[in-house]
Amino acid sequence: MKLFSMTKTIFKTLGRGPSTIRYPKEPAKRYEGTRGQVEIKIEDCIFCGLCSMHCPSDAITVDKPVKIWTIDRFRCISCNSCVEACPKNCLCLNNVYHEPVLNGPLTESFTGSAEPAEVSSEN
Amino acid sequence: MSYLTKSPWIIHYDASSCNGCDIEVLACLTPLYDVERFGIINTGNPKHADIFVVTGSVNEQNKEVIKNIYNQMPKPNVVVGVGICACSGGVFRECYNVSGGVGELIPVDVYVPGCAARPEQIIDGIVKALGILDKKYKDSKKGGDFK
Amino acid sequence: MTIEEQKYTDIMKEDLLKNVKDKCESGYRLVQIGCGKFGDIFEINYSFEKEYSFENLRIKTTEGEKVPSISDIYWGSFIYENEIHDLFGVEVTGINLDFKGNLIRTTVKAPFNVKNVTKVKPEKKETAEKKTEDN
Amino acid sequence: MTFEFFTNSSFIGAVLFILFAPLIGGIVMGIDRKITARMQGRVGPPVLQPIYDILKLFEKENMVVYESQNFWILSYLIFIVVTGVLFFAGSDILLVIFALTLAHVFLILGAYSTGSPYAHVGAERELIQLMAVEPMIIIAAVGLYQVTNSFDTAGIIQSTFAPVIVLPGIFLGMVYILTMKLRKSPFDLSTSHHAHQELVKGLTTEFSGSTLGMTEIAHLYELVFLLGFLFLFFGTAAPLIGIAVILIVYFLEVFVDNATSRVKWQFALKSCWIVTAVLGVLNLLALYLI
Amino acid sequence: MDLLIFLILFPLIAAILMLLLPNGEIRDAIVKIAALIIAVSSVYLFIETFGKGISYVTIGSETVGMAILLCELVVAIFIIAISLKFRKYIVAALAIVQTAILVYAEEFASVETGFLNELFVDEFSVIMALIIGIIGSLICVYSVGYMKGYHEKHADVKDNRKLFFFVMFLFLSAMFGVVFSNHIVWLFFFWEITTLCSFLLIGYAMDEIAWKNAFWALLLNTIGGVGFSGAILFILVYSGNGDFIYLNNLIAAGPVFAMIPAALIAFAGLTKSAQMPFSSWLVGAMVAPTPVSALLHSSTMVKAGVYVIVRFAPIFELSYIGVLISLVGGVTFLLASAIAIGQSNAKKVLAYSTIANLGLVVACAGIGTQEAVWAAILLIIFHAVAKSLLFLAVGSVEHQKKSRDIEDMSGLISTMPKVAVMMLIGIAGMFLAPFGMLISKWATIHAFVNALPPFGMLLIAMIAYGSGITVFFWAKWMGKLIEVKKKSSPLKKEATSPEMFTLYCLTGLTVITCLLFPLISGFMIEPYIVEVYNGTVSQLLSLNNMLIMLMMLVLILLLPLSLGHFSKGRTVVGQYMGARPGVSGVSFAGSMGVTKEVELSNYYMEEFFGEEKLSKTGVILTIILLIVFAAVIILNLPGMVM
Amino acid sequence: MSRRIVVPFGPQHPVLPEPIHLDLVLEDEHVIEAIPSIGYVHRGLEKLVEKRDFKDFVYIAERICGICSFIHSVGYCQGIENIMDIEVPKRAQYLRTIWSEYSRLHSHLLWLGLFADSMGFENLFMNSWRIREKILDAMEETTGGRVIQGSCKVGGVRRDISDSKLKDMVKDLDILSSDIEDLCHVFFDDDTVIHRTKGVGVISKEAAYSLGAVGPTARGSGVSTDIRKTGYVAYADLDFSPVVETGGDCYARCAVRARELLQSVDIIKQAVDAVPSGDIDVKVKGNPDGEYFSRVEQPRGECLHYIKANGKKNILRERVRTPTTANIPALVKMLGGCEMADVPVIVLSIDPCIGCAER
Ligand code: NFV
Ligand code: SF4
Ligand code: SF4
Ligand code: SF4
Repeated sequence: MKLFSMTKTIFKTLGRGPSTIRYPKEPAKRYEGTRGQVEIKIEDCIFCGLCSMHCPSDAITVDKPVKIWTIDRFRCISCNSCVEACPKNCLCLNNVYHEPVLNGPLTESFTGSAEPAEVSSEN
Repeated sequence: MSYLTKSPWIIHYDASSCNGCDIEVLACLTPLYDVERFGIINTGNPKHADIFVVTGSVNEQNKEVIKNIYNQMPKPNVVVGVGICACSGGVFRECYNVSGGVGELIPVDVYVPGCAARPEQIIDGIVKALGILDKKYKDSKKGGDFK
Repeated sequence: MTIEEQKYTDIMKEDLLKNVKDKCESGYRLVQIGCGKFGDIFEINYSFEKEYSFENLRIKTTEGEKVPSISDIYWGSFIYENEIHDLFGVEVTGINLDFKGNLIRTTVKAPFNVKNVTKVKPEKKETAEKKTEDN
Repeated sequence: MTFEFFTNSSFIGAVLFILFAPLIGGIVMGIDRKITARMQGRVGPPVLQPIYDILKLFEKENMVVYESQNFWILSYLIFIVVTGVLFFAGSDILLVIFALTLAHVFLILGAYSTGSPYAHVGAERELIQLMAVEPMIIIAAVGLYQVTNSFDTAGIIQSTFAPVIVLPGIFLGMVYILTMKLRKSPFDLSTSHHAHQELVKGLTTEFSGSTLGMTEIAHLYELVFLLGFLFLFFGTAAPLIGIAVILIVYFLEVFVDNATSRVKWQFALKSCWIVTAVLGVLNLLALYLI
Repeated sequence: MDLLIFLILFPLIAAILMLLLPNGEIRDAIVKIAALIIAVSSVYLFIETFGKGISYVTIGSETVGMAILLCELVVAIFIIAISLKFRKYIVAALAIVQTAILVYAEEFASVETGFLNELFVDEFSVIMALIIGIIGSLICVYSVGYMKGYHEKHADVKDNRKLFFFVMFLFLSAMFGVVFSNHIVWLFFFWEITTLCSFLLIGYAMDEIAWKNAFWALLLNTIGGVGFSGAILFILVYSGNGDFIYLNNLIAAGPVFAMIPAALIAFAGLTKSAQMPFSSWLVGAMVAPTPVSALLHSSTMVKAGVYVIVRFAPIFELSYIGVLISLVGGVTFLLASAIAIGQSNAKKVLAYSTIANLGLVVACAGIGTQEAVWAAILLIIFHAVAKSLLFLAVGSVEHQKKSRDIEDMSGLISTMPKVAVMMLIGIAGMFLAPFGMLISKWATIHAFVNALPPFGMLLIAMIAYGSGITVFFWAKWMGKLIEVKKKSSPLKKEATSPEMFTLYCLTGLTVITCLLFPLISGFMIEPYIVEVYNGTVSQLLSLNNMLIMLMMLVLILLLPLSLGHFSKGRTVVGQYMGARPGVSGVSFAGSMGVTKEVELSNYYMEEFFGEEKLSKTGVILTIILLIVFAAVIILNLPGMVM
Repeated sequence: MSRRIVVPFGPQHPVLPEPIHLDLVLEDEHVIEAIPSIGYVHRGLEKLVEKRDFKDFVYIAERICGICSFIHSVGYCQGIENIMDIEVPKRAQYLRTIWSEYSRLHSHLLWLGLFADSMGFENLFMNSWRIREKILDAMEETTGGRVIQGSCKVGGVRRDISDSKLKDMVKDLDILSSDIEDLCHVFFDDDTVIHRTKGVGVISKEAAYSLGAVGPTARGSGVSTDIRKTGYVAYADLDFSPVVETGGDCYARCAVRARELLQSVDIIKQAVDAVPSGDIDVKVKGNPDGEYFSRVEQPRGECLHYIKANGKKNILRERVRTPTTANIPALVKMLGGCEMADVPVIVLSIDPCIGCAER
């Protein structure tokens, strides 16, 4: 029918049932390769600052003297650039997205040589 | 719970985003994510909206627009900034025309970081916003802020 | 993979209209007009294409000089000319749809004309706040 | 078969309408949204969503451009209710139609009174819609009269046979009009339940909070009234068939809503008038032949 | 019943007085007093005759009869002379024809007419008299204020207010004459006077276009006059005796004899009530000062046209002539309404709506059933009240805003709240339930369903479409009035006090007639119908429905109280401007850096409702109908020869 | 007295996913005048080249726009590579081609949905976007990002796709194309769609050409221009011809895009069949020196990245001329004399991407 060309699609869709993922009841789709957040193995970091240099968004600051590696999650665009730049392979991108937060800025600092991570902003 | 949480209508405005977050917000409306499950409708009209979803950063021309939309939304309302552009200006933070995240202009209640933010994340953000909406409503009832 | 041949013709500003007219008459379409500031010189490229053959006319101009609009020849050129005016501060005369600096309003006037523009943070914030109060 | 306004049965009809129409309308609308969602491959909102929406609106701040807009909308709501009450109390159907027009004029004036460009265009379009549907409704009333010899809904509904048998054209015409009355695509010109495109929210652009809530309630009342109007074509002679047909018609409306794009006003007006002329007027004239 | 004579003569005397008095306070005062007297006496007439049914007055003097004939000749000569002077030869020719017919009929018809019961009064006449007496004189009062302003503004127009008021009162006098005459020649005489008066008033400005339109009106009305004199000729030639020259006898004679004269008079009525194809004169009459339009449209002139048609309605019941008349009315109603959509000139909208409403009256009268006549009379009443209110309100706005354009009335509610509210009531009176015109429309639909099938259904279709169209153009006007873009403080003085007084009165009347409508119907219209249809009337609108209407009306009157509630505690924000409002007013930051003011105009949809196209259609359709009409008459003629 | 209605259309408007403003002057609903204004999303990212290493700038280039992100990165990288005479491995070129076409599919489906929405056809919008999610899934699985893929870099690509995955993708596409065909059928045949699109916003072939329209906007008017035909990345090896329609109206533009969907599926299939094995990137040494106009075919048409560098780590000038910019003059012409209801349809018919246009 010319007038209701949509008919077929509509009934197909009706028959197939909703394609909705019932998130949050159901878990979200996730792929292995998804670029999520930057994680650091701070033990391996040598504070060379390459990651910071190559970060297109200036999300990383490396304070060499005091051995603090800081990332601003509100700036990170999950681009993988730092990961590629790191000579020690101590950075990686996981496949989990950051959850929404109530207020910023959202920086996380890691202090070198196995000291416990410290989170600056509540969340 | 107030009914506000059962029927939050949103208005979405693209400040200066790259469209990435933008289309992800739209994708939330579409079958795969279908936020209408929560009663969410994209109204496109500030006067009907409860949740202001902003993507992108603030620039010279759109700051009046954002302010105006915010001012035309009846209370109680919440603002959700989606994408790191809305959070901090993101990768464009240092562009001459970007003055930063939306928070510089209007009070933002929930930030959804990510570039681009995923639909699931946006849903999470809105769900989080509902709690705030409810709280704002209850507070206002106590305070008798508005009718 | 093929690499496109790059053709440039440097011309004088005075000859611009004549050359563009030639291009138009021989059936080229206007691809773009793009400006760049290198040193003190504004370099303006007029790109044309005809059957996948891509050619450029290039003129050079300096601060304060006026550039004639080609919108009489290519109606659609206004969009590029306004843009060049707004971003580089190059004055283009006789545009058919002259937005008078309102096509793209920027915080910094003619940002591409300024060396190393970064945002002038504190001062700009202040104006932003003042604006907000005005609203 | 004349109707007495203050008799028990009409009084009950009126009270039932006032009390339950929003609920029924809300549920119908909710199911509508659910089916729509399914047709789009989505899960859709809960069935009671329209009612939540309305309750929410009353929790919101009432933002106005001018205070007077609320007055018009209140009048709109009241007269939609009056329309339905008259209808379900068994009153003169022409009177019901006029009350409906009055109600809509109030809505339109409410939109005009805001002085806003989108509401203005919405109001103009609503007027066009009003103009497009009015002939059909009047003709339907006259057709029902011709068959049942009564202008009172109380009388019409007790007709000994279902009027639709001799009024098929008029019934179809009414179904056509219904799309416009329900503001469904392709005729959701002035405002729409979905995000409305070129007009933002058209008519209701400037309404917020309780004002918008009132228009939504009015929609629900109107929905029930319109379905009731369709039921007249079956009456007590064939009530079950009537209900079944109305359900089918409503499903079709949802389907059409999903299977068409919005048309332009020229087409809307023209098509409604032509449908009225072809299905309505010819049906009326044909009544003389039988 | 000297009162009848008084009502005819008193305005005449007042008129002559006007000619003598210079402009100034005294004249103004006298206008007001005279108006008051006319109004009071028409009310007195109502009280006097209440419940008495029909009564006749005999002058019985041949001299008066002769005088009337003489005056008739004078009028004719005047018309001929002035048309010759302005080289309007067709008008002159038509006037000559019509006078010749009349003289021939008077002199050579073989019957003695005698002088008996020349005047009469019944409920219908009283209703008409009330309309003329109250509304007509209110308009005269209004003119006092209006004309002063008019001349202040139109310096180029010669101040001829003496003549103006003379003609105004003369008009009232003639109208009383029309509605009280039982003798058809008398009726015709007064009829001609109204034609003349309207000619003079339309031409008041005496500029080119005023004259053009005045002559156009004259031309079309003399065509009707020819028809009218034809009717007289017919009566005198074909009737055995002179009895049928009396209206009551003619109507009592029934369709067998009366059909043809009734049809001819109805034809005259069609011209006078500006039905298509003759409607153009009424539109042209707009050039006159606004009170003139109000007078022509509401209480005089066009009402004379429908009056005679309604009078003869019983003759038309279930006849083809009647159907043809109805169809002319129906087509006029539909098309004139449609044309009104495309107009933005307030007076033009009003003019077309008048034409349309009269079309409805004519349609009802053509149907001729009891219900139809009932509806027709209701229509006449409500239309007169609401339309005069609207015209005068437009006139006052025009003084303030220097424009008659509806677009310029945008946000009137904020600048001229009082006039705007009254205008709103007037407009509501024209098309909304539970106000007057709508009650009438309702009655009309009831009447049409029982009309001669299948024409009844055709008329139903017309009214169905027409009422949709009506809603459109009135509602958009209302919208314009209340569409406030930016609040501004109201004017101190919205109009002169005579103007305001008149407006208040008419607004009151609009509401009161609606409230009292069951009484009007029960005590005035129904008895008349019982009388002419010799029998009982069926319940036209059930009591229930009237009660509901009243309740709705009360509800509407109460609803504004809610404004008080709504004025507290609302957050006021500006309009939605695509989120880019300008700094002030209803404006927005537009392209190229300019701040643009929002403009809001109504829709006119000229591709659908273009004046030219629709007029042409209407004229063609109605001319076809009239040709059929003429054919039917001619076919019936031989049978009549006795 | 004029009967004008002046309406601000945008920048915030539900039909516009992105801000653009029009001063609409109407009479009844006829558009008398429509003057656009843009600049609401201007960020000035071209200027960032002064701060970022040319290799890192690709992250910014792909954030010019989240819809045509991938092809932007291709355009940018290609420019740098050509200046520096880098020979990009064949496999990388093929992968770039495949992703480009995926990106086109995603963009066109997105557009079809928005276009349907602009004329009030909600179901069609939903169904288009439902299909689009499948494309996005494939994108995310292979590149790691749904809309910002970030898989193209100077000298090649970042991630490889395994051959088995490629096969699966083709299989999925086969299933998808039947859905796509159903949708296209609606766009081609449905009466109400035709009512809204046929004869609306007509622009003639000559006008389209001289106004410099590109992409589907030009092809809808019968101008056969498709930069893929210049044979960048792997297009030279693949067999396809530009989709051209001659109507010049919204319907034709819509038809072009709808047919391009199927064309893209076909190109992907060809590419998957022909993809060679090998490296996916080469090492990039040194800095670029020179200038290059790099042209790529975006979903919306020809996109031009002009790069000028002087051997430093920061290049001198990067100019992006996006297809939307080029189509704006045509849009202005189309809007004259339409109906208000057509405005969103016409605006969307050029598939405006303001993020691209203003950068
Ligand atoms: N296609 C595309 Fe772009 C680019 N370049 C265009 O205008 O989408 Ni955002
Ligand atoms: S590049 Fe790697 S090693 Fe160097 S500072 Fe960054 S994380 Fe540490
Ligand atoms: S992922 Fe990109 S943006 Fe984030 S820290 Fe690493 S380089 Fe910076
Ligand atoms: S956060 Fe990223 S994807 Fe989102 S708008 Fe900004 S640059 Fe685009």
